[in-house]
Amino acid sequence: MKSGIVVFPGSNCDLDAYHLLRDVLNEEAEYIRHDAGSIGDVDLVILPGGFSYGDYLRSGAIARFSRIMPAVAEFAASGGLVLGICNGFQVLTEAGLLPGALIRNRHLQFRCSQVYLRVENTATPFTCAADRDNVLQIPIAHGDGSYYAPREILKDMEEKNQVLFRYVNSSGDITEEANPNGSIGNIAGVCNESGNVAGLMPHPERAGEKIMGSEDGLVIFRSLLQHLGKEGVGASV
Amino acid sequence: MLTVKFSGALKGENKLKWLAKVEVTLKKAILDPQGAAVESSLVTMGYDNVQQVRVGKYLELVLDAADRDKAAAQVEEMSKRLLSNPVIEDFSYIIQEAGA
Amino acid sequence: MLTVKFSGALKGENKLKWLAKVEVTLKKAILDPQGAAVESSLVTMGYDNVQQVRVGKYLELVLDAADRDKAAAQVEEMSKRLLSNPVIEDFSYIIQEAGA
Amino acid sequence: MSETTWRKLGLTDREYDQITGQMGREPNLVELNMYSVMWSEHCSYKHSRSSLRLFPTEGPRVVQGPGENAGVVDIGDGWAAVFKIESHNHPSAVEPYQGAATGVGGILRDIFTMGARPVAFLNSLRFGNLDDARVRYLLDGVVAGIGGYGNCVGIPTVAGEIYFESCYQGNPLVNAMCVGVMPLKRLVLGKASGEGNLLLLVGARTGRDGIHGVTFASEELSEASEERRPAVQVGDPFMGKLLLEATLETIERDLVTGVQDLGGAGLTCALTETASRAGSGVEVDLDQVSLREEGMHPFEILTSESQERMLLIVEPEKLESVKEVFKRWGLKPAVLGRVTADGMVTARYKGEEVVRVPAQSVAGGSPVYEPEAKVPEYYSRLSEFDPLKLPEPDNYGEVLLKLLSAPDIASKEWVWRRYDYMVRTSTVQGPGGDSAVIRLRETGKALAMNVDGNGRHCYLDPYLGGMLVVAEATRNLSCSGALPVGITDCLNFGNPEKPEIFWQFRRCVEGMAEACRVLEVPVVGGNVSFYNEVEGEAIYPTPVVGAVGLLEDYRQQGRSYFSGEGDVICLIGSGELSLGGSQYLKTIHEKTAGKPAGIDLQLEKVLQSFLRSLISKKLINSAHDLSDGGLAVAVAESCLAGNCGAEIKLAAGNVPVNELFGEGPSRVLISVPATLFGEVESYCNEMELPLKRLGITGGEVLIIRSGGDIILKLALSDINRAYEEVFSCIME
Ligand SMILES: Nc1ncnc2c1ncn2[C@@H]1O[C@H](COP(=O)(O)OP(=O)(O)O)[C@@H](O)[C@H]1O
Ligand SMILES: [Mg+2]
Repeated sequence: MKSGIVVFPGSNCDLDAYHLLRDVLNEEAEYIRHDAGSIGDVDLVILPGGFSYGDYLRSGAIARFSRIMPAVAEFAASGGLVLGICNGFQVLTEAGLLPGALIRNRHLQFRCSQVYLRVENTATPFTCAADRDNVLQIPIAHGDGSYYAPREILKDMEEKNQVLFRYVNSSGDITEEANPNGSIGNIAGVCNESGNVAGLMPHPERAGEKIMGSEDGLVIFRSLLQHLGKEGVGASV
Repeated sequence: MLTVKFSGALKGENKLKWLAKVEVTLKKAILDPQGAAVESSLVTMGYDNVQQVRVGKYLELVLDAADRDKAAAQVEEMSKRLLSNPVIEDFSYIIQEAGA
Repeated sequence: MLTVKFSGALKGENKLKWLAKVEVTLKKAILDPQGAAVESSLVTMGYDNVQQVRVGKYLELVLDAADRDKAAAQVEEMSKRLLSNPVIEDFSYIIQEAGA
Repeated sequence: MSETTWRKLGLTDREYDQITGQMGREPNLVELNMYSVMWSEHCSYKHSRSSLRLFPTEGPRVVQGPGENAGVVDIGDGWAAVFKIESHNHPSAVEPYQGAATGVGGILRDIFTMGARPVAFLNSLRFGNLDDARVRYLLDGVVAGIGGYGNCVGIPTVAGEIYFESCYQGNPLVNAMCVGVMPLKRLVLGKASGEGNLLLLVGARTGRDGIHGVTFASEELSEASEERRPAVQVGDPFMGKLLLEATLETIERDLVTGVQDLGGAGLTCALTETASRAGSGVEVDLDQVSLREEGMHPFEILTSESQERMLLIVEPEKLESVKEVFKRWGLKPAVLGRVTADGMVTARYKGEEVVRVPAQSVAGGSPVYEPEAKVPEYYSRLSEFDPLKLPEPDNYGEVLLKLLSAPDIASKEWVWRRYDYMVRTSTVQGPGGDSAVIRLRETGKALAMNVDGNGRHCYLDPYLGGMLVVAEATRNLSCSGALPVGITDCLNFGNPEKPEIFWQFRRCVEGMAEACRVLEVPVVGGNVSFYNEVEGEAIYPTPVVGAVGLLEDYRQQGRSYFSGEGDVICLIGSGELSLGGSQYLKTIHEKTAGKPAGIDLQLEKVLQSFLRSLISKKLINSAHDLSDGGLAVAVAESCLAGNCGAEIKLAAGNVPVNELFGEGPSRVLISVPATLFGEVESYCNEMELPLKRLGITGGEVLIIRSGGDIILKLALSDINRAYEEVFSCIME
C-alpha cells in the first residue's frame, strides 16, 4: 500500500502517520505538499492531524482552499481512498467531502486522553478487518471535535450506514460519560456515501505500538491493506 | 464574594427586555494572527482587493432592565469585567428593545 | 486552481474603499456551550437578569469596490465560502464607506 | 540629555555615566533606549551575574554551557540534547493566556535557534489560593495558553508542577521549559561572524507590542503595571510552527552561519548579542524591517518585542537558497544589513544614521552589582518551631485523604489532559510519573525530564532548599532509570536590591551549586526572574530546576507505581525526616515553619546510582521518590497509578505522624518481586545503603500498621476519589 500524506502549513501529525506506515507497518508512504497540483500515484491519501493554518477562523476552514484540495476531491470522486484524522477530518467536512461539521468541544477545553470506540460498520475499506463487537482504545487530542449534522442529514447517514465509529465506555456501551466532546450520537468518525472517504477525530496513528499504550489503531490500516489486497494494490490507477 | 445584584431594580412593573449586541476586537496595536491568516487566505482565493482583516468576538444577550440607560450601563460593566480583557481588547455594543 | 479575480473591476477611477462588518453566529438549533459558559459566569458575578447569551465571531475588513452593491456582493460570497460554515453558522453584514 | 530621561528609562545616574564613558560621548535617544533595555535586569543579569558564576557549568558531556540561547549536552551516537527554561511571570499576571502562550513560544525559539528539533515542553507554575476567583481565572488562562501554543506547534507538553501558596496571589510564576535534540554537527550559534555576511530578519512583522517588556519584567508589579499593558504580546503559534520548520530546514541544509531568536529587547538584543559574541559589528537599515504599524519611531523598531521573529546570518552566496526555503514555508526574509569588523552596531533610518554603539558595551558592558545580603528577621524565628510539639492527629486516614485532596498534591489530570502530550508518538512516559520519558527514534535511547521546585523549603532555609531542589530533580530522573546529564534553572525571587531577598538568592544559588558539584550535574543554562513582588511583598524564593537524563534503552524506563500482587515494598535511602516545612504542616496546620530535613549529598549520589542499576538490571518493579506528603502519600500514589493495594508496617516506637507524613530527601519507595528481594537486599548492603522492608503489594485497600495495630485503612476507591476529583470540582 502506498500512502500520500498531505502536509498543510501547520499540520503536525504528518510525522506520526508517516512513522506508523513506514516503521511500524513497513508500507510505502510519502508526503504531499499542500501546494502540489496533483497527488501522484498512491493508494491512500491521508489528511493528518494538527493545526492547519493555526486552526484560525475555524478548524480546517482555510486548509480546505489549499491548492491540493481539488486534486484530493477528484481522487475521491474517482473512488480513491481518503482518510482524514482529527484536523484532516475537519478539513474534509469543511470541503464538503464528508457530511456534518466539527464544533467546539462541549466543555470548551482541549482534551487529550485515551477513549474507547465501537466500530459501527465493518463493511468499509477502513473497517473491514474489525470485529463489530470489538472496542478499540485510541487516543484523542482536540479542541474542536464535537460532531454535528442537521437532523435530516443524520437520519440519511444512519440509513446509509455512514457512521463508522462511536465513543463508548470500556464495555462498549454508548453513554454520556463516554462522549469526550459532546458529539451528537457519540459519533467519532464517519464516511461518505460510497465509503471511500472517511474521517475520525481519534488518532489511530498514535495507537500503533504497545509502548504508546495501545495497538488498536492498527485495525484501520490493516483494513485498508486487506481491502486493497482484495482489489490488487494500485489496480485502480 | 460580594456581588452586585441587578435583579432588585427589575422587580417593578416597567421591567423590559433588551437585546445587547457586543463586539469585542483586539486593540489596533495588537497583533491579530487570525485576521492575518484569513486575509492571506482571501487573497489566495482571488479576493486580492481585501485588506485589514480583523477577527473578533460577537456576543448577543438578552437582559431585563427598567430602561435603555440602565441596560447600557450594565452591558458596559459586563463588557469591561468579563466579556473583554481590557489589556488587549476593545469593545462596543448596541442595545435594542427585545420586547417584554 | 482557478481563482476569481476581482481586482479587474477596480481599475476604473471610481474605485472606493468599503468597510465590511460581518457577524457570524451559530445557528439557533445548535447548542452554544461558549454562550452558556459566559451566561453562567455572568450570573455568578451577580448579573442574574441576563439570558440567552450567544457567542459568535465578528470580522472587519476593508475592500476596494466601485460601488456599495459590488462590495456587498463580494462580502456575501466571501462569507458563504470562507468566513462562515453554512452547515452550522449564519452570517450577516453591513457595508460602510471607509473613505478613499 | 536630561537626567529625567535616563531615570525614566530605568537607568541610574552612575549607569548613565558608564554609558557615556563606554561610548566616548552622550548617547542619542535611540541609543539610550537600547542601553536601557539591554542594561535592564532581565537582559543584563546585573544583580545575579556574580552569583551565577558559582554554578559548575562544565562536564565531559557539556557541548555548550550558559551564554548561548540554550545549553547543549552530548548524549552519544553523535546526538545532543538541547534545553532551557525561562520565566514569563509578569505578562501572565496581566494576560494569563497570552502571557503563558508567548512564554512557550519564546522558549521554543531558544531551542530551534540552536538547530535542534524541539521534542518536549515542560512547565512549572505557582499560583495563589484557589478559593480566589481571580486565581482560578489565572490558572485556567495559563493552562489554556500553554496548551494553546504547544498543541498548535505540535510538540508534546509532557511534565510540569503546580503549587499554590498565598505569596503567589498577585504574582503567579509561569516557567516554561523546552527540550530538543539534534545531530551534534548541526549545532549553530547566535553569532554574527564573517565580515560581509548578510543579516536577515524573518517571521512576523514588527509592531509596537511589547516595547519595554524587559523593563516590565524588571520591576515590581503595582497599579501602574496596568498601564504597561502594551507590554503584553499576542502569540501566533501558527507563525511559530512555520518559522520552526523553515529555520530547521535552512540549518539542515547548511545555509546559515548564525541564528538568533528575537525575544526580550527584540532587535536590539539580537543585533548587539550576535555581534558581541562574534567580536564583530553589524550595520543595518531599519527601513527594511517590515512593520505592522505606520509611523513607528526607530527606537520602537529596535526595542519592539513582537513575537515569532528570527535573525539569520547568511553568506551572500546562500541568500537565494535561504529565501527559497522560507518562501516554501510562506515566509519572506528581509535583508537588514551586513556583518562588519568594527565592533559597532550601526543603524540607519530613512537614510540617516540613527545608532552607532559599541556592541560589547550594550550587550555586555553593564555594571555587575554585588548587592548587600542580610539574614531576614523571620529566619531564626521560624526555624525554632518544633512541629513535633503539635498534637498527634487522631485519624491518620483522614489526614492522608486531606493531603491527597490538597491542590498541591492532588492529581493534575485536569491540567495535563488539556495538553497534547502524545503528539510525535515518542512519549513513552507522559505526565503523572516521576519524570517524563521521550524516546529518540534515531538511536533507540530516551531522554527523561522533569521540573522541580519547593518555595517553602527555600523560604525556611535557602541553602538547604537549593540543595534539595537539585537533589529531587535528579532523583526523579534516577527513579525512571535515567542518568542525569544536565540541568537548567529558573531563579524566581523578589527584589534583589533588598538585602533579605538577595540573601535568599545567594544562599539558594550556593546550595544548588554545591549539590550540582557533588552530584556531578552541570548547569548548562537558565534564567533569572527578579522583582516578583506585589506592593512590597515578595514571593517565596523559588528556584526551579529542569533536569534532563539519559536512558540507554527507551524500553527500560522505570515505573513509579505498583504493578503486581505480592511484591515486597521497601524504603531505601536516608532515615532523616522532618515535618518542618512539610505539606502536612501546611495543609493540616496551615503553618510554614520549622526546619526541613538535611541532606547528605554523598548518600544521595550513591542512592541515585543504585536506583539506576536496580532498574537497568530489572530487579525492581517500581521506584517512587518520596516528596510532598512523605511516605503515606508516596505509597498511596504508587497504589493509585497501578490500581494495586498495599499493606505496610511502620517500626514500633517511632512517632507515626512523623513516619507517615514527615519529609526528607534521599528516600525512595521501591517494589521488588518477592523472588528478587534477597538479591536486592544484599546488593543494598554492599552499597551501604539503608533498606527498610515495609510490606507487600496487593488487594484493593491500603493498610498501614504501627507495631501490631492498624492505624490506617482506606479503600483504593476512596483514595482515588480524594486524589482525582478535587481539581475539577474547584475549577468547574
Ligand atoms: N540561572 C541561570 N543559570 C544558568 N545560566 C543562566 C541562568 N540565567 C541565565 N543564564 C544564562 O544566561 C544567558 C542569557 O539568558 P537569557 O537572556 O535568558 O537568554 P535568552 O535571551 O536567549 O532567553 C543564557 O545563556 C542563559 O542560559
Ligand atoms: Mg534567545
